[in-house]
Amino acid sequence: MNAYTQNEIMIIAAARALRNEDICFVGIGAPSAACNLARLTHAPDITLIYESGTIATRPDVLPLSIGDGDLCDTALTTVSVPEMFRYWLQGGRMSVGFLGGAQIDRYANLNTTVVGDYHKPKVRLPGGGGAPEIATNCGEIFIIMAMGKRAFVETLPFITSMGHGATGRERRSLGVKTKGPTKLITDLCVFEPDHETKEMTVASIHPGVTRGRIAENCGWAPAFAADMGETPAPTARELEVLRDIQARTKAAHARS
Amino acid sequence: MNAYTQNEIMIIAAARALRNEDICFVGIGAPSAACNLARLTHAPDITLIYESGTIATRPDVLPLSIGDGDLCDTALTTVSVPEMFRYWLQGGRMSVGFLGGAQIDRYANLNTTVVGDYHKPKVRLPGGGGAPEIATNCGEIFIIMAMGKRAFVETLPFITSMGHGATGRERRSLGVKTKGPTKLITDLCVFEPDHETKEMTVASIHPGVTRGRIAENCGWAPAFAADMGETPAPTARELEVLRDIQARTKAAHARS
Amino acid sequence: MARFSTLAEAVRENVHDGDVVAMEGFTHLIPFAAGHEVIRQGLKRLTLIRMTPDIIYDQMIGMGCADKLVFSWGGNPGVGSTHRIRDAVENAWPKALELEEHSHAAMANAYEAGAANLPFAVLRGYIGVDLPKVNPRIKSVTCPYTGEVLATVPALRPDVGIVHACRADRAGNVLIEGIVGCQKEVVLASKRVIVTVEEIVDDLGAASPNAVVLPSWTLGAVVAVPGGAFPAYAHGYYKRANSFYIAWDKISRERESFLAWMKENVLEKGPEAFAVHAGKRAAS
Amino acid sequence: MARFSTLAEAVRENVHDGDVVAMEGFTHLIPFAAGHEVIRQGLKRLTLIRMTPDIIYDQMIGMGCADKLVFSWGGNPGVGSTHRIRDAVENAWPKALELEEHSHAAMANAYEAGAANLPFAVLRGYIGVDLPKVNPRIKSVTCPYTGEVLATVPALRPDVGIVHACRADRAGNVLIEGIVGCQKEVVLASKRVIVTVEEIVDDLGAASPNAVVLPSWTLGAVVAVPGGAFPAYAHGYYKRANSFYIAWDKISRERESFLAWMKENVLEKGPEAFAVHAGKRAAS
Repeated sequence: MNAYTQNEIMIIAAARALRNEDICFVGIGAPSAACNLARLTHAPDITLIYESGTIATRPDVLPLSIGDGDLCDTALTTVSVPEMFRYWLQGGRMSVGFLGGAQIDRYANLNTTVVGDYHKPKVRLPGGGGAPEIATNCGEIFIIMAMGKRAFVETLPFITSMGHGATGRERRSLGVKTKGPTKLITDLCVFEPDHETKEMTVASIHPGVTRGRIAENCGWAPAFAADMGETPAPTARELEVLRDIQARTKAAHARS
Repeated sequence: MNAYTQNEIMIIAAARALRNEDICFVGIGAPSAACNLARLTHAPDITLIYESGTIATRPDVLPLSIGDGDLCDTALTTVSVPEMFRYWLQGGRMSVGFLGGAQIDRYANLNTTVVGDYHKPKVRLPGGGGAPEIATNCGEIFIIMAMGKRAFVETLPFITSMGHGATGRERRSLGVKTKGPTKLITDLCVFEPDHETKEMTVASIHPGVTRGRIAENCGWAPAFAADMGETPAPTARELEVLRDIQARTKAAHARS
Repeated sequence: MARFSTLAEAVRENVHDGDVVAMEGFTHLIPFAAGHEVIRQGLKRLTLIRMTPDIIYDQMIGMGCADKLVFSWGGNPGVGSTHRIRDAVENAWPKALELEEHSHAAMANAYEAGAANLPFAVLRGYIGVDLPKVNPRIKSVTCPYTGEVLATVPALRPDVGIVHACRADRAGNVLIEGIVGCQKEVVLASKRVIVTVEEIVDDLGAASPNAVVLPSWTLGAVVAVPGGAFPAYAHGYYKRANSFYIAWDKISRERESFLAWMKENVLEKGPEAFAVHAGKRAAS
Repeated sequence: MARFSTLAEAVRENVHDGDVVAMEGFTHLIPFAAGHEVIRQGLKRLTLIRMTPDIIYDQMIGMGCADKLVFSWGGNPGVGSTHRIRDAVENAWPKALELEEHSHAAMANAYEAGAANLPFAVLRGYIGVDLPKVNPRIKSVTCPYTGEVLATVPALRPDVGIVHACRADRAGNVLIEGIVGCQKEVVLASKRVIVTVEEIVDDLGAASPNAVVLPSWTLGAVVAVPGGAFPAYAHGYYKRANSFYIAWDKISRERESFLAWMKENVLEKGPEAFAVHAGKRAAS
């Protein structure tokens, strides 16, 4: 078996969730790594779109920002930001939106706005950016986040983007027809929503991880699916491609 | 004195109304001839914009349609039609809109929609196209039309685009801040709105034309301004440039 | 994802009797070849949408394809009337034609709203004019900040959008250059899309990173029809046949001459007949 | 009509204490040189608008230029926090900062509405989230056709819009290529406009008829500031200095190191200091 870090299996498991035919709206950071890994392995024709307006981009290194020059240079075409949000995101063109977040709750609602009171914040986070509309306008949502009790919380101080809502029933009651978060990929396991309650439920555990370790790193008592399986370990090829692009990225960012 | 036709003095008088610094939204036909004549004579830097999206175009021949290839080939840039109507026309970027029409009333309201009842028309005309919004979103409006009792009518069957409204007071009452029609250039004379009533009033008569001839070709009793003057006759240079572009245009349209 | 096909297949699979069909191209890149195929397949009861229903819709309406026309300016540009449309409106020949009439600004905004997946568009328009009196689809909203009342039109979401473009690459991505009109909006607003192109190439050769490119997965059928925009034009390929627009006035003025022309040039021909117009490239 | 001037003149004539100022550039073409000039001229009480208030607004807010920030994502992209903005929000240093917070979609639509001379924008957004509870500017309208309730935001109409672009021609027409962001919208939405460019050339060299060109008469001051987007980048000129973005995290973390850096690199420098970054062209 190949040695790998928990961060590596998280990105690799996330990449596997993507399909060759997906049109994916890519968040920066871990989502971008997962999406490009998918493109460089099992999903060579996947269409990656960044909110900077770059459509069908094929960056050689991972961008540091959402609008690095490499994204435009390798794109099929680049549109304005208003057009990106109006015609492409709101237009319902994305099959998947890939998000990260600072905090998440059991219904996969996300907070990237504030810790503490909004008007007197303990910690002021970056804000929502594209996430509020990505969450409702993409066909489904994949979320990638490392577990920990400060990140996986019982109650969010602020809902920046809606997952399945405060009770798991809000998408339907608000008339939202897209699926919302169908996968939450972490460093320890993969969650999927329960069919009935929409609570994010552990669907597969990464090799060597215990239920106890997942529970210790979760701010609520996590549910485990009856048919829960084990996440397949990263293959040598997946690790090689991931490490290769990360090394190229590090070298490129140090140079520029 | 140079021999000229009434149509020629109409186009030349219309061209003179334009200023070098104008940003002009150009209607097809006689307006297009007048605008390009202005550009080729006293207003070399005038910006001509056609609703096809071509900005700052400098066609070598007069286009037959609003979107001939020559307009794009000689433009500074070409934008989409939705952008043209949203950012450029509605955005308030045009100092002048230049319109023609099938029928006009004393307040310079225009009809290009129907003669007779809208639902059972005697004659179905082309419709408004860009005119309804040109009429209110441009800084001011110049209209070019040959006189005649079927064109200059007491009551319009249909208001396609607003001039000064049914009573001359509608622009203000509807909250429209642009000036509306400030010049109506015909083959016999030039009308301008009366300061008080906004009724289109003869401001200058073309050389050799009588008040009687104007009245005979007008469906209402036209008012003549107290300080009415005579339209200066076309200069040799104006006639030469106009005839030259018309000849080039005719040759080009026969060829293509 | 775009599928390459023949024009006959593309129309057969995507256009059905009674559909709402938008064929766009603002003077430039008008999908004439596709319009002729719709006529040849004898499609009926269409609602035809087009900002400028010029010769292409004159032909389709004259051949009885449509029950309704949604438009903002109907005429033969720079020449005069579209006689077949007038004959349908004034005399119900070959059948009655319902009109839904807008301004250009409203139509452009309605396509834009369709592409943006909004149910309606807001514009500063239709002020002091009669069209809202005869078109009940024109309504208004009040700005929640200023109290200003603005006009609205419903978004256009055609069943089928049909456009002609410069070229496609082998993956089915399509480039449009020059007067781009509202083609991008029509494609993105429509449920199904047919694009005819001048040629299919290895590399689109888009000269600017911001060129108007429609990705393959926004399209349905892609069909190579060289010359397919004639008598309109294709930027970089061939010029507008202004002389044909002038000639059409005479052809279309009488029912008999119109029908004879359609029989000879449409019913008895196929899309390959357009290729001769693409051949004028060198001369343009 | 655009007027060529120096950066100091352009800022002096167009930006005043208390103005509403939008400086845009979505990662690409961020007007850093202009931001530094605003700091040097000691402008105060500005309302700063920007979708992504990253290092440029971290610097301006850290130097006390602003009373209010209108934004949708505030951070150092891919690196972490904008420490000076956080210090202003969390500790009112150097002064309190009021926030008006939106989503990207809402901001983009608000600029679009500003460019289109509409008082508000409609979007299918803000569904099921908390931002409308804390931002009273987010309201709604009901579609007059479907009854659907949609979110609205007021149009953005800044007093001054400031952008950086690739190049201008000698008439003052400006070309933007690559990631064009919302620069066109900001320029068209603003009452006064300053554009800094990499170079002034005889011919824009726009490769496509549909390239993003801002005509001279939509602009105010045009100023050549080679390298003026550093540490952001200019398509075709120089690359993004990702290493500077990473370094800024340390520089900006403490007030002292921030002030020392600003003194040495902004207060004691001028726009000509950016030229060294343009010089990297060959290497990119």
